[in-house]
Amino acid sequence: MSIVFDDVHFAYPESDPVLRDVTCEINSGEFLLLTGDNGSGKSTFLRLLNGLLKPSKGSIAVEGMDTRETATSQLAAVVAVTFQHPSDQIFASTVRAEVRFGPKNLGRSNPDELAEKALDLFGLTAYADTHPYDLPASHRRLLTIASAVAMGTPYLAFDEPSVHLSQPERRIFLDALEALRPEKRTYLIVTHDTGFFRPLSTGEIVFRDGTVKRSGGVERSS
Amino acid sequence: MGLSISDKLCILVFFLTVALAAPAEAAIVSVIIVLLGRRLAPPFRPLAQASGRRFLPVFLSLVLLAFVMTIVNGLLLQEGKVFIVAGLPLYEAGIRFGVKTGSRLLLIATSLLVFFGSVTIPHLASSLHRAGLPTQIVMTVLLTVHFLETIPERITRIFSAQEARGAPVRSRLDRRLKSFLSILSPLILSGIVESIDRGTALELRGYHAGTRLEFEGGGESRLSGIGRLFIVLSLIVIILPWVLP
Amino acid sequence: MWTTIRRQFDKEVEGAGLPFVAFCIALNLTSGQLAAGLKIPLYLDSIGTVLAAVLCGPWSAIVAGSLSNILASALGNPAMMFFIPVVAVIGAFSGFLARKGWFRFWYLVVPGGILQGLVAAVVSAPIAAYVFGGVMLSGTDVLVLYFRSVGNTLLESVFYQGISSDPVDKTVTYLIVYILCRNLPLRLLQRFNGGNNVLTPAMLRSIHGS
Amino acid sequence: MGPSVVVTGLTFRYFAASKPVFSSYRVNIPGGSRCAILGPAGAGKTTFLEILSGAAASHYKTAVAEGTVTIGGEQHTPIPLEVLFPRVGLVLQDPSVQISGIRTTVRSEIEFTLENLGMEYKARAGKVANILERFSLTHLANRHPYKLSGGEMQRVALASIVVAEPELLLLDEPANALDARSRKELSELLRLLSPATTIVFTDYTPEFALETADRFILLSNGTTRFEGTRDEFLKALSSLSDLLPTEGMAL
Repeated sequence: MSIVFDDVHFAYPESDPVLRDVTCEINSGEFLLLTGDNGSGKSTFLRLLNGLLKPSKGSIAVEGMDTRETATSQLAAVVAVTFQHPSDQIFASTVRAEVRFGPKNLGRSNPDELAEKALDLFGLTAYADTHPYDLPASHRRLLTIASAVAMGTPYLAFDEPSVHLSQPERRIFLDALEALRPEKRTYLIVTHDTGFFRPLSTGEIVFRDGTVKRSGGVERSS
Repeated sequence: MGLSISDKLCILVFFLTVALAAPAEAAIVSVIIVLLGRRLAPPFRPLAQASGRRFLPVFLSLVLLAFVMTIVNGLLLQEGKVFIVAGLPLYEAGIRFGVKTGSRLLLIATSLLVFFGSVTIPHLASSLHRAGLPTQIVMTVLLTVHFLETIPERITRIFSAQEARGAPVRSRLDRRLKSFLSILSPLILSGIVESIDRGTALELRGYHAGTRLEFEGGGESRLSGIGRLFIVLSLIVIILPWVLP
Repeated sequence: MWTTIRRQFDKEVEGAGLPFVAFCIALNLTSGQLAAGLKIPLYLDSIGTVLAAVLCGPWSAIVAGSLSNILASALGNPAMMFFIPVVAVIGAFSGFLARKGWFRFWYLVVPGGILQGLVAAVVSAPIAAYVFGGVMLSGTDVLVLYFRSVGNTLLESVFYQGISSDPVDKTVTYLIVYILCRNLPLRLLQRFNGGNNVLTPAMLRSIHGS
Repeated sequence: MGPSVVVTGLTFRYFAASKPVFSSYRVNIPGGSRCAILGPAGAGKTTFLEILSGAAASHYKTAVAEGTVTIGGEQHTPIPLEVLFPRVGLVLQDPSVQISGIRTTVRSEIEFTLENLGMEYKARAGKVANILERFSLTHLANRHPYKLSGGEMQRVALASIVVAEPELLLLDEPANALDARSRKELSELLRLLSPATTIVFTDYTPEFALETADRFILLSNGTTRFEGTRDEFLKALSSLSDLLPTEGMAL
């Protein structure tokens, strides 16, 4: 079980390529940090994972599914992605409803169970009936992470999840990741805050000038 | 030839008057004059490439609208002589109505298009401010322009975020309406929060209703001889039908 | 009278209102496109106007609606200029209903939306008939053609077309605005002059205790 | 010297029926100091700044407050009821929101503040030129305020408040989104402003505060967990790691 990038190029219309010659494999159970300067293609990489963007050349196989031929809603059942701005997704009037949105969309058999578990992991149970906008901003970020975790996907990809988290939330986040360890999910974390995630990471993908270099973990080339 | 925004407004008013008060023939001639003006008079050339590119499709769709209007009314307003064109019975009264309405609409729309293509909204708003448009309205327009610049990108981001959570974007109508809400709600919620913060920021910088502000840009807004000439011409167009038998 | 209107408007937008009215205009200009993009067969281009009416008041909504249409025509859709009277009436009418408390309960919102649709149809019919000759180059033209072909006058046909589509559109718009305002956290809601237009007596009690 | 801020018996609720953000809170910020208010999210830091600026009472009409807030000898009971600008200036967290969006150059953006205060053109020009110079913005004066880097935008936002010469300057998480270099520049600017201006700013990590402040308050759930000087704060820091991140800091 893996995600395989095979010679992937990506460019937005009428502009220079953001990613070139990306060939790498992400194996089940890894905890990868995606690092590199702003604009080096990390966020694009996340959008390619769940088919929001399609490669201009080359192919990406997520658990054997070619992202060019698979609907995002189908890929979303395998890869959960959070983006940088919590305000881009929060729309429900309670924290609980927000967390349940993902698993319900995906037609999971136990959305309530998944949601309650994620709320509990991220210390949000006490706020379950609160309006998301009544939470402090950093709890809202935890809420988007909890929403992704609740989707029950084998792969989780977060874009700068630790930014603007104050100390208690940082602790909650680490504890939650620790508690999720037995589930053996695969993590891809775009971050500048490498010191924070280093203890958990099994490897790193470094982005530079549109190319990637993978280190650590099991690197298998085809 | 330098024209202030006030002059341009007077010229716009003249063509609108022609559209509303003059016969259809005058309107058709005026459309051609407006089109020529857009090509030949530097002050009326489109400012931005985007508005230049948009002009032709919008103009052609307006011509099509006028044409369809003529045919439809020709078919349905069944009075007067009948012409058989391509097997369709077209009535004179209907065609007259269609041509008259169509050419008016075409003139109004074309002159608006040309006018707005040759000014920017912030410049227009600040010139009108000098002519007495309330500060609050100018502020609202400028803030709208600011929001309009950021909203499309925000919608794209929201779209991605919700699609990544499996929101149904391409399915049955009721579910599409639901996903419309799942995009609109974050947009409006974050928009409300941002508006409140912006309102707070304005107030924290001493802004209040009745503040006297100066808005830059728009250049000279005084009326020149050309503007006055067109006001007189507009008046003539209004009066003429009453004087002539 | 002009100063009275201005003072009313200033009162409605006191605090957060001015940027909010601007946001509502931007929302009007984009929500219609968004609905079209999702192939929803409704206009949904007055959500911002109604939102301004509920959270600020009628004058803000009239300003929001009118400026929306002026900007829409400036941005390449000149036909919108002719419908300024329609959006101004929508703003005034929904502001009036909001003040009367019609946005507090869904069972008032639905009839409110239907009434709003009728009002909009009455105001837009003469414009659609005499300015556009009953042709808008959109799907609704078929309806106008049908009504005319069975013997109605142009004005009647345009009006019938209006009352067959506007009430649905405005009811959905009203419901969307109602749901959105209902789901606003109190802390944001109370920042608006029209916050009380949404709060039910029960909600007010929960705020003020007792 | 900037005014002192004395708060006694402050209780503040957003709604009569809601949980208080502060209850019988008291704090004393000496005049002319650069005071950092630290603490995790939800501790009440932003609310505290809003109360001092007058925004809290004027914007939250449902809010209920008790106590006394004294700014430079001027007593407000219970809290300032209207925005105290230009005596007190508050710089909001997000510079892209603070910048008005209605001006197309940095210069006119800063001038906007003075226009609001009803200042004549001649008086404005000199003040704006002076503040541009002091904030190293002169070379950006004709640029669009939204087409600047994060650090530059933060400086414009700050300049647009400081140009009104507030005696008490409040900043909400000013270092939040800045890289190391911009943070240093900001720290430098703030140090130059005091002691003529009393400065109070918030943050949830201690780095920027340690570079900038001479007075430290740690807030948690609306109560003071720590209050003291730089040296005292450094000594106490290791015992505060439940509220402040200390890893990776060279102490």
